[in-house]
Amino acid sequence: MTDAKLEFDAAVGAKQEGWNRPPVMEPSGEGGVLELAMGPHHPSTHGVFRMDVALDGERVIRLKPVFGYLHRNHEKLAEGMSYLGSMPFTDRLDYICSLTNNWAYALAVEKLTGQEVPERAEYLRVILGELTRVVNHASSIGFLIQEMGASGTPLMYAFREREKILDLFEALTGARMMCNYMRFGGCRVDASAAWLEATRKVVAGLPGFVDEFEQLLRSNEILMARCQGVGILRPDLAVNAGVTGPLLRASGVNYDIRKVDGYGIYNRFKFRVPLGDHGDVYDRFMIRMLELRESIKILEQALKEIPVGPVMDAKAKIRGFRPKAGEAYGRIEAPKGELGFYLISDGGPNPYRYRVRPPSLINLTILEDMCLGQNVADVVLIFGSVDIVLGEVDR
Amino acid sequence: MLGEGILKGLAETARNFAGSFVSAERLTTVQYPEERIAPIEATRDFPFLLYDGSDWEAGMRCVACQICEKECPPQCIYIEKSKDKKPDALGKPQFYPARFDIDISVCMSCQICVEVCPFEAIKMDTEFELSTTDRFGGLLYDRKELAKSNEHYHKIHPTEAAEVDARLAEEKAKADAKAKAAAAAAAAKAAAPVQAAVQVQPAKPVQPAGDLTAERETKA
Amino acid sequence: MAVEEGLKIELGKQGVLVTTIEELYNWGRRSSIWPMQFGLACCAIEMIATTMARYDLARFGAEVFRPSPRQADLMIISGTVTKKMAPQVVRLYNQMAEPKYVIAMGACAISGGPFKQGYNVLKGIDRYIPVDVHIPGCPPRPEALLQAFMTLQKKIDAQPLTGEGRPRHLDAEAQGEFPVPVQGEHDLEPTSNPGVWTVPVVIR
Amino acid sequence: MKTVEEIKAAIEAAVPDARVEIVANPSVSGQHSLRLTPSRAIEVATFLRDGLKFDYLSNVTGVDWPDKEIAEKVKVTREVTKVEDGVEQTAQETVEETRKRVEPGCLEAVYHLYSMSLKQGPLVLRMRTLNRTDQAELPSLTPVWRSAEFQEREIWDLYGIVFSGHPDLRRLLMWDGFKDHPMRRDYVEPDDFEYEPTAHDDVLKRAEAHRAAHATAGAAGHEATGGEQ
Amino acid sequence: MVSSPYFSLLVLFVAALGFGLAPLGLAWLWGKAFSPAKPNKIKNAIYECGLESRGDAWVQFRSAYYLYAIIFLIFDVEAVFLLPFAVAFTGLGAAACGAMLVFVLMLVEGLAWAWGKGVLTWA
Amino acid sequence: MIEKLDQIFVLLQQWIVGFLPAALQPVAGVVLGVVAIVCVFPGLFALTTVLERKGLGRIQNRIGPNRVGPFGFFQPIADGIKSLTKEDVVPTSADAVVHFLAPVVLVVAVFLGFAVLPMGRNMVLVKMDASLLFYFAIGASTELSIFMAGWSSRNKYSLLGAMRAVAQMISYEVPLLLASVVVVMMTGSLSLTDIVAAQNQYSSGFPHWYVFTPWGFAGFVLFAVAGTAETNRSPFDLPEGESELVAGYFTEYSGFKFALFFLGEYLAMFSISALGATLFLGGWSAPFSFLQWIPSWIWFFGKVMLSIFGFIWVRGTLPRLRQDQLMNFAWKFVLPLSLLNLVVAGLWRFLGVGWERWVVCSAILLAAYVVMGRLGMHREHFGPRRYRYAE
Repeated sequence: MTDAKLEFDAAVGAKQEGWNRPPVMEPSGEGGVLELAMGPHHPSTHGVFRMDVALDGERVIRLKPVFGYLHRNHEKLAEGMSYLGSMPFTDRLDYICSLTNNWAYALAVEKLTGQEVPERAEYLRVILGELTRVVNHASSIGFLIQEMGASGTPLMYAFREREKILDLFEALTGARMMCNYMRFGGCRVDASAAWLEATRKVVAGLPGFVDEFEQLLRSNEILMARCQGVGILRPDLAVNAGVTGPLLRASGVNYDIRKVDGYGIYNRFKFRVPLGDHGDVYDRFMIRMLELRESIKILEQALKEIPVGPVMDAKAKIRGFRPKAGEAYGRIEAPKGELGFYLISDGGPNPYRYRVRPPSLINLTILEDMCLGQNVADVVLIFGSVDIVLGEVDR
Repeated sequence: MLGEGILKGLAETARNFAGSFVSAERLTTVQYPEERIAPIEATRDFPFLLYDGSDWEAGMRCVACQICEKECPPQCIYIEKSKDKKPDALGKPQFYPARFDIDISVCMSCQICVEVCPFEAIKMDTEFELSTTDRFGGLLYDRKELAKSNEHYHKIHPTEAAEVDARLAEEKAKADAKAKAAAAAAAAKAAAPVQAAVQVQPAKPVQPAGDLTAERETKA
Repeated sequence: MAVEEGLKIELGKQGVLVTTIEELYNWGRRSSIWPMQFGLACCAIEMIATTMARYDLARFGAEVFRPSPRQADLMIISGTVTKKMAPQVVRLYNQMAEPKYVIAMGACAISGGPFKQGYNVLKGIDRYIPVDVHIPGCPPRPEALLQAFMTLQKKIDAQPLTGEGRPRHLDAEAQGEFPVPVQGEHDLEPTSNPGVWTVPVVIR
Repeated sequence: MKTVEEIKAAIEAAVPDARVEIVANPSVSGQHSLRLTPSRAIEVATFLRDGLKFDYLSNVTGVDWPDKEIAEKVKVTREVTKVEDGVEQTAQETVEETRKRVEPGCLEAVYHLYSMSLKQGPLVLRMRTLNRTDQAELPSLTPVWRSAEFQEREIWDLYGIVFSGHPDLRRLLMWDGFKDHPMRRDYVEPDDFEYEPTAHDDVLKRAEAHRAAHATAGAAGHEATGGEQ
Repeated sequence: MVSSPYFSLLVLFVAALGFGLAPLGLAWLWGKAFSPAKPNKIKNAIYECGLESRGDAWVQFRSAYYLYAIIFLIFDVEAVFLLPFAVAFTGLGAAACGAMLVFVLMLVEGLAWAWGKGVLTWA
Repeated sequence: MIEKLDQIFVLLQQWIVGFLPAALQPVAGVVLGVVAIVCVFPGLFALTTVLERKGLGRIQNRIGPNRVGPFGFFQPIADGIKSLTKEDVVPTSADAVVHFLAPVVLVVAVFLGFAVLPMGRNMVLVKMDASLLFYFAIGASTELSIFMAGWSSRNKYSLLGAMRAVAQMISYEVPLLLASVVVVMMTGSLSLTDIVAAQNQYSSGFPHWYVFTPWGFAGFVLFAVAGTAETNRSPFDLPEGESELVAGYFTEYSGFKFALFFLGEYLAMFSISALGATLFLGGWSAPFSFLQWIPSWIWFFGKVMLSIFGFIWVRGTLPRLRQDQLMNFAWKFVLPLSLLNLVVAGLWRFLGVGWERWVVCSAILLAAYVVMGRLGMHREHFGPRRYRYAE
């Protein structure tokens, strides 16, 4: 590949006036402009999302995302119920990775109250969080290839592994998807030795699965032809637009909250952050693939080192939980990017303000920039490579 | 060379195709109505009300304290407290739910009702085959439909049920001891910590189900 | 007498014929239910999981998820229907060719579920379109969807081809159009379709 | 990382009339915030981005602080005219009386900033509108940080803060014809909650009100279909 | 007439037409007898992702679409010229084949020209 | 006996015809042949849909349809009944006549292609000298029906799908034809029967199939690629590309009209497979001389099913291309290579019978393939990448 490598120099910053708007594209005038609504019921929008697209031939000259088809008033509901009551609702935000949502919320509340989390619980959180990342990245790759028209085979393989991991979630937390597992100051139940053993077994099988995935996809010419050079995101724009997660790292920006904040006990583990040089769909796909391997490394370390001990802060209260007045913003590196919770407490049993900082929504900010000038078929791919879940976009 | 990756991919799918005829790893389908996935003990679906003994009405542990009703995040529990009291398992007169409805068309299976219940009266069932064509009749469970015996509980969550039983037995013993040594309150107080130190042994799972059965051992 | 006998036999034969056609018709329909590719929220992931290797909805001949409503027989409403989405759901249901079925998968689709107190959440899709099978759960397990599928198959099996109890799509008189609600200034208008939904009374 | 005080000083040095105020956060998180004056917000934001390298705006959200009714006891001294012994006299008298005053509410926008290049954060910025109805306008920071685009649209949608200078201020989550701002604390939910089998008191009350309203409207089809004892 | 190959083709044509039309007719009959069609305004509107369709689908298409058709025509016609040559190939001498090579090269040249002109760039 | 088994259908036809008066016999023979075609291939279609669903299932670690009838083999019957009784929706704004005609035209066009395919020894409906030409002429009319379908629906997705389909199909028509010309050059005949006869020879047990020569192999690969594109199968299934075009040109079709499109697509797949087998894989001839006792029609259908399996396998593995890449691939890769293949075939004849021609022809084709592949990847800016890590 010979084209210019994208360089990221955060020190330069953005100085041009109005540079951060998507350019306005004029139709070529060779034919009519076709206005097409993709969504809300569209096979490739991962649910109920709509893109109003204007096409000049097959080239996209305008694209406006329309949200809100899954706006379930999560924030409003949370302001009307106890802190604990919102925990199961966080499961339903990004419904592929419920455990990281739990974690982010628990982290924000712990920031607000200053509760301590026992060591074993921290390890369990890391294990579950990384398993969730494996599930998310594998299925997001699967969905991406599905959108490319691979009649579901990679998705099936991804879901085959997902089932194994969901069995683990179910055995520990009682539910496949909506785990509702973490609590303020720890985790709800402890993992048995048998569970840890089963997890080790599943984790031992994961590298084989990633090998299979890479064999199937990595050097596939069709995939490379479709993905490379498509939907390029400049790093300076990515930073300015608040893009986070694999999408940002594919653009070459080294920013992983696990490293930056070192929340939980992440600074104890050895892992690397893969970075892309082109910021296109292929880089995003590969960054997820490589992050799968890093997650497996973290899992192996965590499963080796997990200590015995309690999983709940002894002082933690389940009923009658009333944090002191104040506010806190807690964030984690969820599989899709920075997932933050912003809480304002007025000292009552319910949060006064409860806000989710959804990575999926904010990552979509640059959707139009990435799609302009591309083919309609690429829109679907670019959209898939952003990896969103509507539950989180619309909340 | 062009086409190499495509051939690699074809080889991979061919391996899976051939493997599906010989290895269970490559043919993961569980043919649902006939075959079932080994039940996982911790599974939760919808809540039920526990009763002891054989009479669901008399043995119901619920004392209609309405904590679960208040804590339930989607507000799907409706309880009416009884006017009178009936003796509970410990022989103490207690209120009981004159009405206890759970709208499972709303319930989100979050288990918070179980967590907050101080009486071990509400637990999670594993039954999931509940689809119905009857919107209003089929999805509102009253206390009779919700009541399930302790044996049922032991069947679906053996480890957890044994723990709960042990805990209840302990409480009952404590209560008995209290009653017996009503005169010597200090002695009773001294006896309690000794009993509390008794380790609860986890029961063996009834149905071994793969690697994931043994679950939720005694809390350390 | 003889004439009557003959007539009876003739009628019986016709009855047999109708029964056979009915059985064949129902068998064909229930063995080839193609769902519409349509996911709304959390439950959609479990719906996808149902089609995946472990549960394999394909065994029932139903893995042909059609993206176009014209070719689909079944709408699986898998997830929360918001007021912003409801008109689209109703329109899509209208655009499906008869016979068509609806499975309301999960608490949200049945009643709004845990989100029912939200201002933008429709309190059950059965306010606007007739639902055939309800699956409680949040989300229901994939097996629960399979079981609902079999419940639907049973329902189809029991549908007579002629006579009083015949299903809606065989009845020329029955309603064929389900009005699409309009998004008003504060709420959907109307808030329900009285032809499909009547409010049960809560007496306390 | 610099403390809030240092940042405040730096801002005031760079933008002389910025008038930044520190809002202390009493909770253990220690995330204190800076309240900006809306009129100078863009300059301050640009300085934060370019000067202090807060290149990444993570979270933008609105908070509604409704009008508060404050009841306080005030000692009031007033002149009382008394007729004493047939002579009219003016005397000073001090009485304690309870007064109610309404402290006008406001809408607040909160911005959480991080620095990706320096790996620092968070810095919390806040801005307040003058009131909740006719003067709910704030400058948009979207020209400075693109990530505010959708989040400010969402705040306009749910809280009704008008962000001047926003390139595309339309509703984000609700439909276009929608009139209310539902995240406000005084939002009245639409009357569509008429049926719930496990209705609790307030819900039940609403359901009854709904039924009454619709019965008088003569709506057919609301007959009892049983299902309940 | 019967021995002509076109008679067989005619029979096949009729049979194929019947094969296409018969089930459609049967479906129509079924609709008449049991399952009445229920057309309505919403159902018979154009499907567009669940929204009401805006704008017409029949817009003017770009000329690039038609250029392909023209190139195709050229190549198809020229390829047809190749067929008689191909049939006779086994009996042809080197000189005749050389002449045909020139013809093929002209095809190649045409392709190169179109390529160079950017006609072969889609969209 | 074996002879008889080989000719069983021919004999059967003669036997049945024998009952009729002599005047009717030729007509009856034709009718019987037509009836056989009209019955066998739709039957094969039904079988293939199940096999495809099961095969895809196996590739994806699952079972596939197995509950409708024994092993799920009644699935297509159920699908048929369902489609037959499903309501037929025609949008108000659509062009109703064209909308109705499109699927019928498709079915008729693909059926006509079967007329000239030799399905066994002496088993061809129409003995025509220019049968290959006839096949291509008929094959081109499927494009018409697809455009009719897409245009008449007045749906944006349909129209885009139809535009794509036409562009794609005409683009691959040319390489398809050129890849077949090679065979004509070597056989010296446009008759498919002759082409098979030319390949039905054996030297030391091995057949003279064209696929076993360098130019034949190249021709076969090019034919397979172009044929896949002609039939809109994965990875060239853009016209019905679900991910962006919903269901492509048949978005607005329901009921049995939709089923007819499905049928048409599969029949086209059979017919292109059969043509490929006839041109390059020796048609109905056995792969080894000692296997000649197995009836010819078994070999023919075996080869067709094998190529169907290939279609399924490819479908289960590959994602689809983008429209411009697809067009580029046709015009800038497949077409030049098939032109080169013509030249190589000429060389083959003039290089004599020795081993040199094998080396020279293979080398030219291989080199051209590698160089053009490299150039193509370079031009389209894609290739393997390496990644860096931050600690």
